Amino acid sequence: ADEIEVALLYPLTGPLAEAGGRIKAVYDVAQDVINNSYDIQGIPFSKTQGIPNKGNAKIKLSYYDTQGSPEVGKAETERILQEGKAKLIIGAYQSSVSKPTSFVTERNKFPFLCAVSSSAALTERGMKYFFRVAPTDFHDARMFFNFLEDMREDGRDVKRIAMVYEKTEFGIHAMKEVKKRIDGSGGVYELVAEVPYEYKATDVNAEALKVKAAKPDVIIHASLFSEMMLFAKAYKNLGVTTNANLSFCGGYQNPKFASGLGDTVEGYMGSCTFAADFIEKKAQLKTINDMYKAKTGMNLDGISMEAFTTLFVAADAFNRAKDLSPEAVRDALAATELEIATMPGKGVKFAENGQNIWIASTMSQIKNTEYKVVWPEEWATTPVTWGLRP
Amino acid sequence: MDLTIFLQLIISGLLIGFVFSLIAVGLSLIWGVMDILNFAHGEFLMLAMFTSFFLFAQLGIDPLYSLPIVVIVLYFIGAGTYRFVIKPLLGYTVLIALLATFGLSILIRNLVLFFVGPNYRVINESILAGKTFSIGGLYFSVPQSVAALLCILVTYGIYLLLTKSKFGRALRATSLDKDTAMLMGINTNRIFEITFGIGAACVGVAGGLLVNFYAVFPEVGLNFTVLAFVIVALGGFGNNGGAFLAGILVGLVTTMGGFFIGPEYKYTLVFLLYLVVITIRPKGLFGW
Amino acid sequence: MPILEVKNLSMHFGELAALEDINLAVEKGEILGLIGPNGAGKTTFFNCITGFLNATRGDIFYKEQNITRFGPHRVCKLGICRTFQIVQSFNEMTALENVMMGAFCRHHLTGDAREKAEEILKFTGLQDKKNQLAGGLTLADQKRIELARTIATEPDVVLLDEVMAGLNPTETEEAIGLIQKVHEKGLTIIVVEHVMEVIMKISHRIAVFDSGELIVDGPPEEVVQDERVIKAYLGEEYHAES
Amino acid sequence: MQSAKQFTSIFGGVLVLFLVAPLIIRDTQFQHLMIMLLLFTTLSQAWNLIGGFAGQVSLGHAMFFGIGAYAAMAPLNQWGLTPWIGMAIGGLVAMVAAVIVGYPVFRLKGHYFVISTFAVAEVVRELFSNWDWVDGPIGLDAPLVEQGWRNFMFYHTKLPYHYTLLIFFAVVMFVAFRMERSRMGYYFRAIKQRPEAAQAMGVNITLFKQYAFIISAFFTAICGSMYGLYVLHIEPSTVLSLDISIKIVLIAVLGGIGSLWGPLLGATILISLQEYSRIWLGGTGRGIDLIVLGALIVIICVYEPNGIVGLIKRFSRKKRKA
Amino acid sequence: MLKVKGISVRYDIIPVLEDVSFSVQEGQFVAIVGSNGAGKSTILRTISGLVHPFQGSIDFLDEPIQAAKPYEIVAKGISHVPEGRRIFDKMTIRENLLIGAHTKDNQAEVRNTLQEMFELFPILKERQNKKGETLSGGERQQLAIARGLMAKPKLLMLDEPSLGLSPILSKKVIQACEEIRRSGTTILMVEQKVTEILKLVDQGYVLQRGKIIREGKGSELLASDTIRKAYLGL
Ligand SMILES: Nc1ncnc2c1ncn2[C@@H]1O[C@H](COP(=O)(O)OP(=O)(O)OP(=O)(O)O)[C@@H](O)[C@H]1O
Ligand SMILES: Nc1ncnc2c1ncn2[C@@H]1O[C@H](COP(=O)(O)OP(=O)(O)OP(=O)(O)O)[C@@H](O)[C@H]1O
Ligand SMILES: [Mg+2]
Ligand SMILES: [Mg+2]
Repeated sequence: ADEIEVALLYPLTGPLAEAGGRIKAVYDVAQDVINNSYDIQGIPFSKTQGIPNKGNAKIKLSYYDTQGSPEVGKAETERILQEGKAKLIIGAYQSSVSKPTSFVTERNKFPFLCAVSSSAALTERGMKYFFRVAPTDFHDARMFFNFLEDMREDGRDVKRIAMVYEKTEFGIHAMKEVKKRIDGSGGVYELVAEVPYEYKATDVNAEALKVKAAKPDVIIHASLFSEMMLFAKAYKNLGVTTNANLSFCGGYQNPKFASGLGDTVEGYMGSCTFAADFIEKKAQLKTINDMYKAKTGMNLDGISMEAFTTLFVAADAFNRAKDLSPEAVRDALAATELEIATMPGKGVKFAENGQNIWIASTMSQIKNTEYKVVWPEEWATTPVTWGLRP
Repeated sequence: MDLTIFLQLIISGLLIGFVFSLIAVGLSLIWGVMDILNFAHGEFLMLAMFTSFFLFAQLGIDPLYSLPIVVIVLYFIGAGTYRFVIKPLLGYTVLIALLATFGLSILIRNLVLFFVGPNYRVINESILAGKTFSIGGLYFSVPQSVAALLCILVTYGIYLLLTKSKFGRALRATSLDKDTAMLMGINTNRIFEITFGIGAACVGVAGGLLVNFYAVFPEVGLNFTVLAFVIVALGGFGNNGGAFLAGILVGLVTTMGGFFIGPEYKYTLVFLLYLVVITIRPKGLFGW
Repeated sequence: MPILEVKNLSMHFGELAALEDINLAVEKGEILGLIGPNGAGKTTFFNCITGFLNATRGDIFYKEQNITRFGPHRVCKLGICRTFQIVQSFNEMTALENVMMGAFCRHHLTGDAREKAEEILKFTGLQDKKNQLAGGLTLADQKRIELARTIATEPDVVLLDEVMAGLNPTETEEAIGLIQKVHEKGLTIIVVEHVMEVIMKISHRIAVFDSGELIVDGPPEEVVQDERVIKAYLGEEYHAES
Repeated sequence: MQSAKQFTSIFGGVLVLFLVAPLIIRDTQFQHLMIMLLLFTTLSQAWNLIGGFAGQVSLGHAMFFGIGAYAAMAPLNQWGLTPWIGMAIGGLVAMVAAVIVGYPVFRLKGHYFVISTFAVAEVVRELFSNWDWVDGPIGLDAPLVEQGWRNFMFYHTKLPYHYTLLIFFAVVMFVAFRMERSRMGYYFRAIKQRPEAAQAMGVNITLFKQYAFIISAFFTAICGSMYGLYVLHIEPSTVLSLDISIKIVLIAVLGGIGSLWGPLLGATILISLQEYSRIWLGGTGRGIDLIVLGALIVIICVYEPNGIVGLIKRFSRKKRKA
Repeated sequence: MLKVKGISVRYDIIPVLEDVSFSVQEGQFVAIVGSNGAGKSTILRTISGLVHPFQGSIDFLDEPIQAAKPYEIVAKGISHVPEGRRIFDKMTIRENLLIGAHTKDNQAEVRNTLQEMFELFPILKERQNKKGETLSGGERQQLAIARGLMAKPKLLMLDEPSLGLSPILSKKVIQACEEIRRSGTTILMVEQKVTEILKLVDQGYVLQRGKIIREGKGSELLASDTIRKAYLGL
C-alpha cells in the first residue's frame, strides 16, 4: 500500500533531547498501532491496517531535529516544506520553537499540528493552519484551582500560595494564569511568594529559602526536570514544609522524578493527562503502555500520551480529507471530532483558534514512587494525601 | 526576617560555594596556571558523574567509595586530552585551544548521548545522598558538607603542590616560557600532561560528590562551565587560592543575592560582581 | 634653553628608590651619554620621560612644556621617541613594516609611510633584510630595527637604551657612524650604553647614575677620571688601562 | 598580505558566485545555507576587526547582535516601524554600547578582557530578559505583516534576504580589506603583538581599540537585525547567548584568525558541516551529526592549528615546491 | 667531551648552519666568535636540542644527542644560558635560581650553590624574594647566568654573557668563568667582546655565514690579520 508521510519536529539532541527521545518512542508506538492490526478497544485505527479511506496507506514518520533552537526549527520546517513529501507537520516541543515554525507553515499555508507545547499564547494568534491537542496552562490552572476549591471546602488551608517558575515562555505563562486566578478570587487566595528563576540553574537554595520564608500553604511549580529535582531536594534539605506542592505539566511528569527521588517527592502533585493507574480504569491503555515500556523501560506519562493521541488526530484527518493536499488536510483537521480513549476528556475537537476543547486533565500524586490519580473523583484511584513533611 | 533564615542563607551559600570552588579549582589549574582554555571542563565533570553513577548502578559501589576510582579515571581522561588534543596546539594562539576544546565538548557530550541516551539519572539511596542533619533549626546537606570538606583538602593540596614543591615550580616555569624551561632540564610535556590530569582529577572529585545531589545527564556540565570560568577570572589567574575564595564568594552571592534581590538575578549578580571587581582590581581578587 | 629638562625627578617602587631627585637638562643637538652600574636607574629614567611610568615626584619639561603626566603616545607625537632595552619587535611583521609603524606617526597614508620607511632602512643599512620577519632576525638586527623605527617617527629627541649591545667591535664602529649620521640630522640623543668605547667616542657629555642618583655630569674625559665613577662603574682596572 | 590585485580578483569571483548561485540552485535548503553562510561570514569578519586584527578577543559580541535584532524587531512589532530604521538605530545603539563598554574593559588584559566582555554580554542578556516591553525571556515574534521591502518580510522567497546580506558582506569585506592595508590595520597588528612598543610609536592604543570595537559592533548589530528578520523569532536566550558569541569567534579561528579570507573559509566549513550533518545525520535522535561535527572541529584544529588559511598556504607552498 | 660533526641546520627552509664541525675537550674553555647573524646562537641551540640538525651528529661523552630532547640533554650535564635574558618574570628570583637546579636532587648541595651565586651576584641575594619582572636589564642578565650555573653542569654554554653588564660586572663574569673552568667545568662561550675573550680561551672558532672559517688557539686568532680586520676594526 501507499505511504503517507508525517514530519515530526522535535528536539532530538541538545538540552531537551531527553524529552524528545521519549516522544519519539511514543510516536513509534502510535505508528505501529495505526499501521498494524491490534484491535485495542476505544482506539480508532487500531483494528485496521493503515488509513482505511486512503487505500490502507501506511503512516510513515520522518524525524527532524530542532536541537531545541528556534533557528534550527525554522530551517528544518523549511526543509520539510521544500522536500514536499510530508503531508503534515507535527511538533514542536517548546513553545518558543512551535511559534516561529508555525509562522512559517502558516505563511506557506501548510497544516501544523502541535502536540504538547503548552503556552496558551500559541492558539491566540488567529492562525488557520495551526492546531493543538494538548491542554494549555489555562486548563492546568483551571484544574488546580478547582481542586484547591474542593480542598478548601473540606476545610483545608490553601490560602497562601507560592508560585515558583522558570523564566521561559512556559513558566511565565503558567505564572500569569495562576496570577489571574488568584487576583480573581477576591482575596480567597494570596500570592505570598513569586519566585522566578533562571533556567539551567546550578542550585536553587536561594529560591527554596524564599519559598520557606513565605510559609506557603501551597506551592505551585512550573519547572522542568533538572530544576524540579533540585527544588525537591532543596525543600528536603532545608526543611521546607507545605500542605501541597502542585506542578504544571513539566519536570514532574517525567517518570524518573517519581522513581528516582523516592521519598523526597512523596506526595507531590501535578496535572496529568495520563498516569499508570489509568490502566486500572481503562484496560485498553495497558496494551499501549506495555508497548511503550518494551521500548523505553518506562511507563507512559502525560506528555507522551498527548503525543500518542496527536498521531491519531493526524490519521483521522487523513482518513476524512478529500485528498492529501495541505488545504484538504487542514479542512479535515478543523472538522475533527475524534473520540479516543487515551486521555481524560472525550477526545479531540478543535475550537476556532485551533485549541482542543475536549481536553481535560486530572490531578495525580506521587505515592510510593508511583503516580496515582487523586482528583477529580471520577478518575481518582486513591484519596489525596494532604501535607508534605520532609 | 527571622534569623534562622538568614543563617541558613549563609550556610547554604557557603556549602554550594564550596562545590563551585571544587569545580573551579581544577579549571584554575588548567586555565589559570597553564594558560590553556579548556572548554570541555564541564564535560569532564559530566564524565565523572557518569562514571560514578555507573559504578553505582552496575556494580553497586557507593559513590563515596568509588571516588578514588573516578579520580583516577578522570586523571587519565585529562592526561589523554592533553596528549592528543592540546599538545599539538601549544605555541599557537590560545584561541585555537578554545576551538579545539569546544569541539571536544560537543564530541564528548554527544558521544555520551549516543551511548547512554539523554535520560536523567538520579541516585537516591547512597551513603550520602538525600541525607541532611540539622542543628538548632539550621539544615546541613550531608553530601554538600562532605564536598566542602574535600574542597578544602584538595585546594590546600594543590596550593602545596604549586608553591612548595619542585613540581609546582617547574609547572609555573613551563607555563611562563616553555623553551627556557626545557633548558632548565624540565620535561615540559610531562609536566603539562600531569597537570592536565590533576586538573581533571579535581573535577573528578567534584563529579563523584555531585552525583549524590544532582541529576546526571549528558548536558549537566554546561550549567557549571560558565560559572567556573567566571570564578577563575574573579579569583585571578595563576592563583588557586583565589579560585577557591572566589567560588565561595560566588556561592554566597548567588544565595544571598538570589534571596534578597531576586532569584532571577542571581547569576547576573555574579557577572556584575566580576565587572565591579575588575574595574577596581584589573587582575581579579588575587591575581598577579 | 634646554630642549629637555628634568627637575627633581624621583621614582620609587615601594621601598626602592630607583630614581632620587634627578636634575638634568639636555640642550638641543646634544648627545648625552648615560652610564651607571646595572640597576642604577637608567631605564627607569627613560620610562619616566616617555610616560611609561608615572614619576613619584618631580617634573619633566620638553620645549618648555610640562609633559610629566603625558601618556607614551602623546610623548611620541610631541617628538620624543625611545628604544627598549629588552627588544620589543613586532615579531610577525617584516622589518619594513616595523619601520613603517614608526613612520605612521607622521605619515597617515600607507604609501607615504612605506616610502619613508624605505628611506630610513636605506639610511640604516637594513634594506637587504626588509622583507624578513622581525621575529626571525638576530638580537642585534632587531635592535637596529628598533633604532630605525624610532628614527622613523621623526623625533627631535631620541632615547637609545643599549642599541649597540651584542655587536662585535667592527659592527660597533658602523653603529657609531650611524648614530653620528642621525645626529647630523639635527636630533638630540640620549644614549645608554655599557660599552665605554662607544660612549667615549660619541658623547658630548656624560651623566653617571648610581643607585638612582646622578653622581657625575660632565665632559667624557673628566667623567672617566672621576673616582666615584671608577669605583662604582668602571673598576680599578679600567683606571689602570687608560 | 595579499596583493590588491589578487584580492580584487578573488573577491570578484566570490561575489559573482554568490550573485548567481541562488538563481541557479532553487533548493531552499541550499538557499538557507547560503544565507547563514553570508550572515556568519559577515559577523565573523566584523569580529575579526577587533578580535583578529587587533587581538582583543571579545566573547561578548552577542550583546551587539542582540541589540541589533531587538532594534529591528521591537519597533516593527510595537509600532509597525520599518525595520530599516530599526536597523540603523540598532547599529547606532551598538556603537554607543561599544564606547560605554570599551572604556572600562580595554584596561584589562588577556583573559580578564575575554571574561569581562562575556560578563557584560550576560548582563545585557539579563536586562532584556527582564524588560517587559520586549516580552522578557519570551522574546518577540515577527508580526504577520504585509510582505515586501518596507517591512522586510518575504514569505515565499529567500532571495531578498540573500541579496541584502550579500551587500553587507561585500561592504564588510571591503572595509576589512581597506583597513588591513591602512594605518589603522598596521596599528591593530602592532597592538596585538606589542602594545607597549606601539605606544612608544605614538599609537593611542585605547583609542584604536575603541575604533575597532565600534566598527565591529556596528556591523554585528546590522547582522543581528537581519537574523531576527529572517528567523522571525528572537529571544534573549538565542540572540544574546554565549553560543552566538562563541560561534562568531569559532568561525574566525577555524578559518584563520586575523586573515581576510578566514571568516569566509571558516563559515563555509562550519556552517555547511552544521547544516548538512544535521540534514544527513540528524533525526536519528542520537546526535551523530554533532559527534561528527565535534570530531571534525578537533581534527581540523589538531591537524592545522593555523586554520584553513594555514592549510591552504601549506598546500600552495607544497605545489610551488613540486 | 663534545663532538660536533658536520651539522647543518635550517629554520624552515632557510639554511643557517652548513657542515659545521668542532669539538670541545674536557676542561677546555672554548669560544665561538663571528659577526652578527653568523649562526653562533644557533650552534648552542642545536647542541641543547632546541633545534635539530637535519644532517650531521653531535656526541656528548660519546653518546649521540642530536635527536635528544632538551631536558634529556640537560640531565646529561649540559647547561645553556640563552641569549636575551630569558628569565621567568612572574617567579621570584630565588625560585628562578632553584629552577636552574631542577635536575639536582641533593638539596644540601643546591643550597650551597645558591649561596655561591649570592656571593657572586650580591644584588640577587638582596632581591631574592622579588619577582623577576622587577629587575633591570643587567640584573636579569646576572640572574640568567647564575641560573645556568645552578645546574653545576659538566659543560656550560654561555651565549653572550656580558651583554648589558657594566664594565665591572662583565669582567667579573669572565673571571668567574675562568674560575669555574679551573674547578673542572668545560665552557663553550659565544661572545662579542672578542679581544677580552680570545685572550683567555684555549680554543677559538670563527664562524662566518654558517661556516667555520678559522680555528685555533685564542692568541693565534687574535694575532691573525683576518680576524683583526673583520672583528676588531683594526
Ligand atoms: N626562529 C628563526 N626563524 C628564522 N630565521 C632565524 C630564526 N632564528 C635565527 N634565524 C636566522 O638564523 C641566522 C643565524 O642566527 P643566530 O641567532 O644563530 O645568529 P648569531 O650568530 O647568534 O647572531 P647574534 O650575534 O646577533 O646573536 C640569522 O640570519 C637569523 O636571521
Ligand atoms: N617595575 C619595577 N618594580 C620594582 N623595581 C623595579 C621595577 N623596575 C625597575 N626596578 C628596579 O629599579 C632599579 C633601576 O632599574 P633600571 O632598569 O632603571 O636600571 P638600569 O640602570 O637600566 O640598569 P641596567 O643597566 O641593568 O639596565 C633596579 O634596581 C630595578 O631592580
Ligand atoms: Mg636598563
Ligand atoms: Mg646570537
